[in-house]
Amino acid sequence: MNTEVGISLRDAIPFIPELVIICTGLIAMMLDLVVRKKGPVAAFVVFGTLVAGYAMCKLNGFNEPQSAFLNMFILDGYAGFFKLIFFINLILTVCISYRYMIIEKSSYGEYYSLLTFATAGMMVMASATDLITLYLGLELMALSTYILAGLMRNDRRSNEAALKYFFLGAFSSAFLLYGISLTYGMTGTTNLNEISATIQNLNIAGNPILFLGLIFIMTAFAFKIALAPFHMWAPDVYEGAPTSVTAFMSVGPKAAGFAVLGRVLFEAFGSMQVQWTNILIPLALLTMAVGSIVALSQTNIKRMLAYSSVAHASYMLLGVIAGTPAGLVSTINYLLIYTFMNIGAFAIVILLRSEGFQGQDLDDYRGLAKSNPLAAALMLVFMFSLTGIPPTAGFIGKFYVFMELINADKTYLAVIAVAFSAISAFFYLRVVMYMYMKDSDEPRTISCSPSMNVALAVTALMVIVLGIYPEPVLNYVKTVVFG
Amino acid sequence: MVPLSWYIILSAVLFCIGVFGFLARRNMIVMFISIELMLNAVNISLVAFSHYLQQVTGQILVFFVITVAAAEAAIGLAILIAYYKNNPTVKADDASLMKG
Amino acid sequence: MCIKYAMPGTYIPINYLPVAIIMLISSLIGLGALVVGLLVRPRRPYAQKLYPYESGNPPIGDPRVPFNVKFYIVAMLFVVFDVEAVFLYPWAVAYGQLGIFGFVEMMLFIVVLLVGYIYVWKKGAFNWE
Amino acid sequence: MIKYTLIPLLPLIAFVINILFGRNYIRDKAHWVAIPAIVGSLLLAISAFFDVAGGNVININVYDWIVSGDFNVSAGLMIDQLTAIMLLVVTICGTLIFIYSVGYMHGDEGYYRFFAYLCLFIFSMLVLVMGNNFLVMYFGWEAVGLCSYFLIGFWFNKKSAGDAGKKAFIVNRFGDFGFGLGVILIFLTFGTLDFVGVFGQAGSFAGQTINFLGWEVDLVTLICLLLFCGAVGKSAQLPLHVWLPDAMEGPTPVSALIHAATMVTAGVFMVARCNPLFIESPIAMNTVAIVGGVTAIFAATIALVQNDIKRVIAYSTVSQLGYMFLALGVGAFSAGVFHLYTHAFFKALLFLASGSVIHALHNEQDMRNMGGLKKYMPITYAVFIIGTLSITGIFPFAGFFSKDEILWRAFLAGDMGKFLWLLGTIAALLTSFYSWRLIFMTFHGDFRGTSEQEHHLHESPKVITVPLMILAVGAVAAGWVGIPPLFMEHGDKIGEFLAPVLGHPSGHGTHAQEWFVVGISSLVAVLGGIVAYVMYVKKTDIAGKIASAFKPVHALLYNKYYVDELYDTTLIQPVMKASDKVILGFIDKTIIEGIVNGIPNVIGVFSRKLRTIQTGVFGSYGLAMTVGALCIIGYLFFQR
Repeated sequence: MNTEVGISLRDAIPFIPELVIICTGLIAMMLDLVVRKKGPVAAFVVFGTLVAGYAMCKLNGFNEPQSAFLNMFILDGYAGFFKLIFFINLILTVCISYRYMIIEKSSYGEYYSLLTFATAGMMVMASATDLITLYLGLELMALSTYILAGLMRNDRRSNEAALKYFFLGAFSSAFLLYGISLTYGMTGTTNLNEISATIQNLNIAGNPILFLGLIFIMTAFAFKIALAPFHMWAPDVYEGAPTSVTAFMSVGPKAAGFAVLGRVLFEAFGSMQVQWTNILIPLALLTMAVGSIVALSQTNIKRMLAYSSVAHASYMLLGVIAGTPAGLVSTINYLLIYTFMNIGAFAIVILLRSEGFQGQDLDDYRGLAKSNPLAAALMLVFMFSLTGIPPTAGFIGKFYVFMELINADKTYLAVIAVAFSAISAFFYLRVVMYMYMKDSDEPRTISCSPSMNVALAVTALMVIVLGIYPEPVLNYVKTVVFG
Repeated sequence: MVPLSWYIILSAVLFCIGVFGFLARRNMIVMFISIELMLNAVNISLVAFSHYLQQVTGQILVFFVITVAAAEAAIGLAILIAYYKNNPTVKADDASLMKG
Repeated sequence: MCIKYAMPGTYIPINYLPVAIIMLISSLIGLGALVVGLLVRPRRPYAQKLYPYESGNPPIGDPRVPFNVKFYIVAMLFVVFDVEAVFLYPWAVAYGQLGIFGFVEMMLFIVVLLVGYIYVWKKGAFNWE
Repeated sequence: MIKYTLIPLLPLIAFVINILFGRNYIRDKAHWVAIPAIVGSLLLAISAFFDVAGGNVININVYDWIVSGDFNVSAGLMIDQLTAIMLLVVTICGTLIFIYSVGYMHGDEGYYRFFAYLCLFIFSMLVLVMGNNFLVMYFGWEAVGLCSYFLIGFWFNKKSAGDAGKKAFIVNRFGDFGFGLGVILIFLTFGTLDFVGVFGQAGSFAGQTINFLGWEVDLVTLICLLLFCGAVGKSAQLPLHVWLPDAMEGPTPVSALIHAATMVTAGVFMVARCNPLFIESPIAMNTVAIVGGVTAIFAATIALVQNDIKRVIAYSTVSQLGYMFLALGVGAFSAGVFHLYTHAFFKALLFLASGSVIHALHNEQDMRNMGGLKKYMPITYAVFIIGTLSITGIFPFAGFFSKDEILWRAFLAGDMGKFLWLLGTIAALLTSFYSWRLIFMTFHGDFRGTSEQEHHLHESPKVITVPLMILAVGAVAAGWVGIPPLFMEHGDKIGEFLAPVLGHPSGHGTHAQEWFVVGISSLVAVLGGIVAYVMYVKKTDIAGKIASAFKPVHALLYNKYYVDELYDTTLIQPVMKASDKVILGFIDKTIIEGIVNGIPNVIGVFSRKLRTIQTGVFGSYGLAMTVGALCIIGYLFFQR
C-alpha cells in the first residue's frame, strides 16, 4: 500500500519564513556556545529576521495566498502583515535590549534565540488555519516567553513573574485544548474552513456544546491578549519581567492573539458572530474600565504601562467587535501603531535603567526635561500617542477604530471608549507633568547605545509619520489584508 | 458497548477536578499536577471523539498534547527550581511580591 | 442535530487472556509464599532486631535524604528527549506513504533534537560534578 | 506637482538642517543653507507665476490626513493669481532680506538660529498663502505668529524684547480666537473647508440668519466679522495695533520681512482671499473699510511725533495697512492687493535703510541723536529718499499708483466712500509729513550724536547696500504694472491679472473726477513735504514751539493716545494681578496639579478599590479566570 499522501516538499515553500526564523534561533544558540560576547548573536538574529522578512515578501503571499501541509497552514496577506509586525517587534526588541541585558547582568545568548523562537511561534499562530497548528504555535510562543520572563535568574521579581506567567499560561492553554476538543467533537474536524462549513451544513450554530468549545477557546485567547478578567497575570508579569521582555510581550503575544482571534472568529465561527459579539462586548467594556482606572493609582511606570496595554487591548478589540472586515483592518492598523509607540515608551524606561538605578518609579521621571531634554521629548511624544492626541499616530489608531464602530452602528461603544481614553489621559499626562513641571536634584545617567538610538529614532519617527500621514499605510493594510 | 457520552463525562469530570485542584490547592507542585490532569482529561475526550468519529485527527492532536505537556513540565520544573533557589518555598501564596 | 458518530463494537483483547492468567497466577504464588511465611514464623522482636541492617554499625541520620537537583535535570532531559521520540513511531509506520517529504521532515526534526542535545551537552548538564 | 510642493518645502528643509546641525556644525555658515533654499523658492514661484499668468488655477491635493467615509480632512496647495502675487512678494522680499541679514546679523551668537527661524517663517508664510482650504491657512496663520514671536524675542536676554514678543503673542491670541471660531463656523455652515467649495456656496447662504448669543445675526456677516477679527490682530489694525510698534524690538531684518512686507499683510491677503464671502455682507465690508480708514489716520497722527526711527516706520506700516483695508472695504480688492504689493517694496526698503542707519550708529534708534548722515552714507540716503517719495505717493513712484487707485476707488464708493476718501487724503498728508520729517531729522542738519559715534560713522557694506538698491528699483518701478487707464491705454495690468480672483471693482467716474483725486493726493504729498522741510530744516525751532503750544495734543500723540496705558490699566494689570495669583499660585499648583492628580484621586478611589482585587496570589487570578469563563457561559445560556 504505497499510496502517496497529497503532500510534498513543494508544500513547505510558504513555510520558508518560519524555517528561516527557526534556523536563525538554532544557529544563534550554537553561536552562543562558541562566541563569548553576545553582540554577534544579537546582530545575527537581526540579520536572520531581515532575511525572513525578505523571503516572505519574495513569496508574495500578500497577493496570492498559498496554503501548505494539507491546509493546516496558509501564507496570505492577513498572516503576512501580522508577521511584519512580529519582525518589527523582534528587531526593535533586540535593539533596545542589548545594552540593557548587560546592565541587568543577564546577557545570555539564549535570550536572543528565545526571542526568535517566540517569534516563530507567533508566526505559526498567524498562519494557522487548523486548530492543531494554532495550538502548536501558541505553545511555542508561550513556552519561550515563560523562560524570557524569568530570565533574570537572581531577581526575585523576575522569578515570580515567570512562575505566575507559567502557571496561568498553562492553565489557560488547558482551557484552549478543552475547547478545541469539544469543537472537534462537535464538528469532526480541526480545520477552520471545514469547521465553518460543517457548522453551516449541519446547522449546529446553536449547539450548546459547540458554544462551550467556542467559549473555552476564546477564554484562552482572551488570556493571551489580556482581556479582563483574564488579564490579571499581565501587571505582575510585566512588572517582574526584564523590561525589554516586557516590551516584547506587550506587543508580540497580543498581536498573535488578535491574529488567531480574528481568524478563528471570522473564518471558523463566522456563522456564530452574534454570539461571540455578545461575549466580546462586555469583555471589552470591563477591560477598558479595569485598564484605565487601575492604571491611575500606579506609581511603577512598568506596571502603569502594563495596565495601559490592557486598556489598549480593549480598544483593539473594538475593531473586532465592529464585526466588519474594515473593523478588522482598523484593529490591525491600531496594532501596528501600538507596536511603535509602546516599544518606544518601554525603550525610554530602559533608557533610565542604569547600574544601581532602577528608574521604574514615577518619581524617577522628575525633571527629566531638564536633565535629558531629548529623552523627555521622546517620552512626551510616546505618551501623547498612547493617549491618542493628534497629530500622533495613537490618535489615528483610535480614530479609525471608533469610526468603524460608528459605521457598524455601535456608537454607544465608541462614546464609552472615548470617555475611558479621556480618563487614561490622566495617567499618561501625569508622566509628562512629572518630567516637565517637577524638578529633582539627583543627577541621572542615561544608558544610551547606538542600537538603542536607532530603535528610538525609528519608533518616534513612525509615531509622528503615521500620525501626520497615515493614508498610505492604511490603504496598504486594506489592500493587503482584504484584497 | 461503552457509549461516547461516558468518555465525555469522564473527561469533563477529570477536567473539573483538575481546575478545582488548581484553584483549591496551594502547593505549587500539586497545582502543577492538576494542570497535567486537565491536559489528560482533554486527551481522553480527544481520543474518544476520534475513536467514535473513526478519524485519526484527534489522536494526532493527542500526540502533540503529550509532547508539549512534557516540554511544559520540563520548563515548569526549571522555573520552579529557579524560584525555589531564591525563595525556598513551594506555597503559591508566598509568591505575591508584586500586587495591586 | 449533530454529526453522526460511528458506534464501533467495543474491543476486547482476547489473545492476551493467557498472559493475563499467567500474571495473575505468578503474583498469587508470590503473595502466597509471603503470607505462609508470615503465618508460620515465630515473632520475638527487640530493639537490635528492629535496627535497620547497616553491616553491624549503628545507622546514622535519616535514610530519606532529598534528591540532588542534578537528578531533576537529568530526569527533565530524559522526559523531553524520550517523549519526542514518540513521533518516530507513527512516522515509521506511515513512511511508505510519506515518501521523500516525510524523510526530510523527520531529518529536520532529528536535527532540531540534535541541536538541543549539543546545547545541553555544551552547557554541561551531563557531567555530574 | 512636486514643483509647487517644493516652494514651501525648500525653506522647511533649510530650517530642519539649520536647527539640527546649526549649533555644532554650520554655525556662521547658516546662510549657505538658507539663501539657496529661498532663492530656489523664488525661482519656482516665478515659474508658478507664469503658469497661472494665463488665467488657469493650480489646485493640487498634497495629501489626505484622515479619510473615513464622507469625513475627510486633507491638505492641498492652490496657486491662483492672488497667491502668485503673494508668492512673488514673499520670496523676493525674503531673498533680499536674507542677503541683507548676512551683513546685519554678522557675528551674532544666534546666527544659525536666526536663519533657522527665518526659514521656518518663510515656510509658514508660503503655506498660509498657498493653502487650498481654511485648515491649511489656519495652520500657516498660527505658524507665522509663532515665528514672529520667536523672532521678536530673538535677543531673549534683552527683557524688553521678551516682553514685546509676549505682547505680540497675546494680542494676536484675541484675533486668532475670532479667526478660529470663524473657520469652525464655516465648516459647520458649508460642511467643507475647501476654498472652492466654500466660495462656491457663498452666494446661496447670503442673508441666512442664525441665533447667535440670543439675537438673530446674518450668518455670512458673522463669519466675515470673525475672520476679520483675525485680520485685525495679524495686521495690527485698531484696536489690536498695539503689538506692532513694540515688535520693533526684534532685529531690523525681521521688522522689514515680517512686520512690514509679509506677515502683517496676511490679514489683507485673507480678507482678499475671502472676498466672495465678504461681498455677500455689506455690514462686514463697511466695518473693514471704516476700521481701515480710521486706523490709517490714527496711526499716521501718532507717527508725526515719534522719535524712534523704527517706531515711526512701524506706525506708518499700520497706517498703510489701514489703507489696504480701506480699499478692501470699498470693494476694490485688487487695489488693496496692489498696495500690499508696492508697500512690500518701499516699506521693506525703508526698514532696511533705517537698519543700515542703526547699524552705522551702533544700535542708536533715537532720531534726536542723528542728523547730517547724508554725507556719511550717501547710498542709504538716496534709497531712503526713493522710499519716501514712493510712500508719499509722488508720480511716478510705486506708491503713487497704488495709493491713488485706493483713493479713487474710495471716492467712487458712495457717500461713505467720500468720507473714507477724505480720511485717506488727510492720512496721505500726514504720511508725507512724518516721512519727510524722518528724512530731515536723520540725514540733514548736523550730527547730534556722540563724537565717538561720529568717529565710527560709515556707509554700510555691499551686502547691505546692494539689497537696498534692488529694493529701491522695486520701490520705483513696482507700481508700473498698475498704471491707471487715465494715463495709459489698457493700463492697470495688475487689476486685470487679479480680476479672475478678485473681480472688477464697481463704480465709474469721469476723467475730471479722477484728475481731481490725483491732483489732491499729489498736492497733499508735496505739501506735507514742504511743511516738514520748513519745520525741520529751515526754522528748526518751530517744531518745538508748536509742540509746546499744543502741549496736550502733542503729549496725546507722543503717548500714542495712551492706548497702551489704557489697556495696561483696564486689561493687563488686572489680568496680571489675577494671573500672578491664579496662574502661579492657583493654576500651577491647584489646577494643573488638580487635573493631573486631583481627578485621578477622584477616580483613584475606585482605582484603589479595584487594585485590592489584584492580590498578587496567582491562585486567585486563576479563580478570576474560571469565574469569568463561568459567567460568560451562564450569560450565554441565560440569553438563549
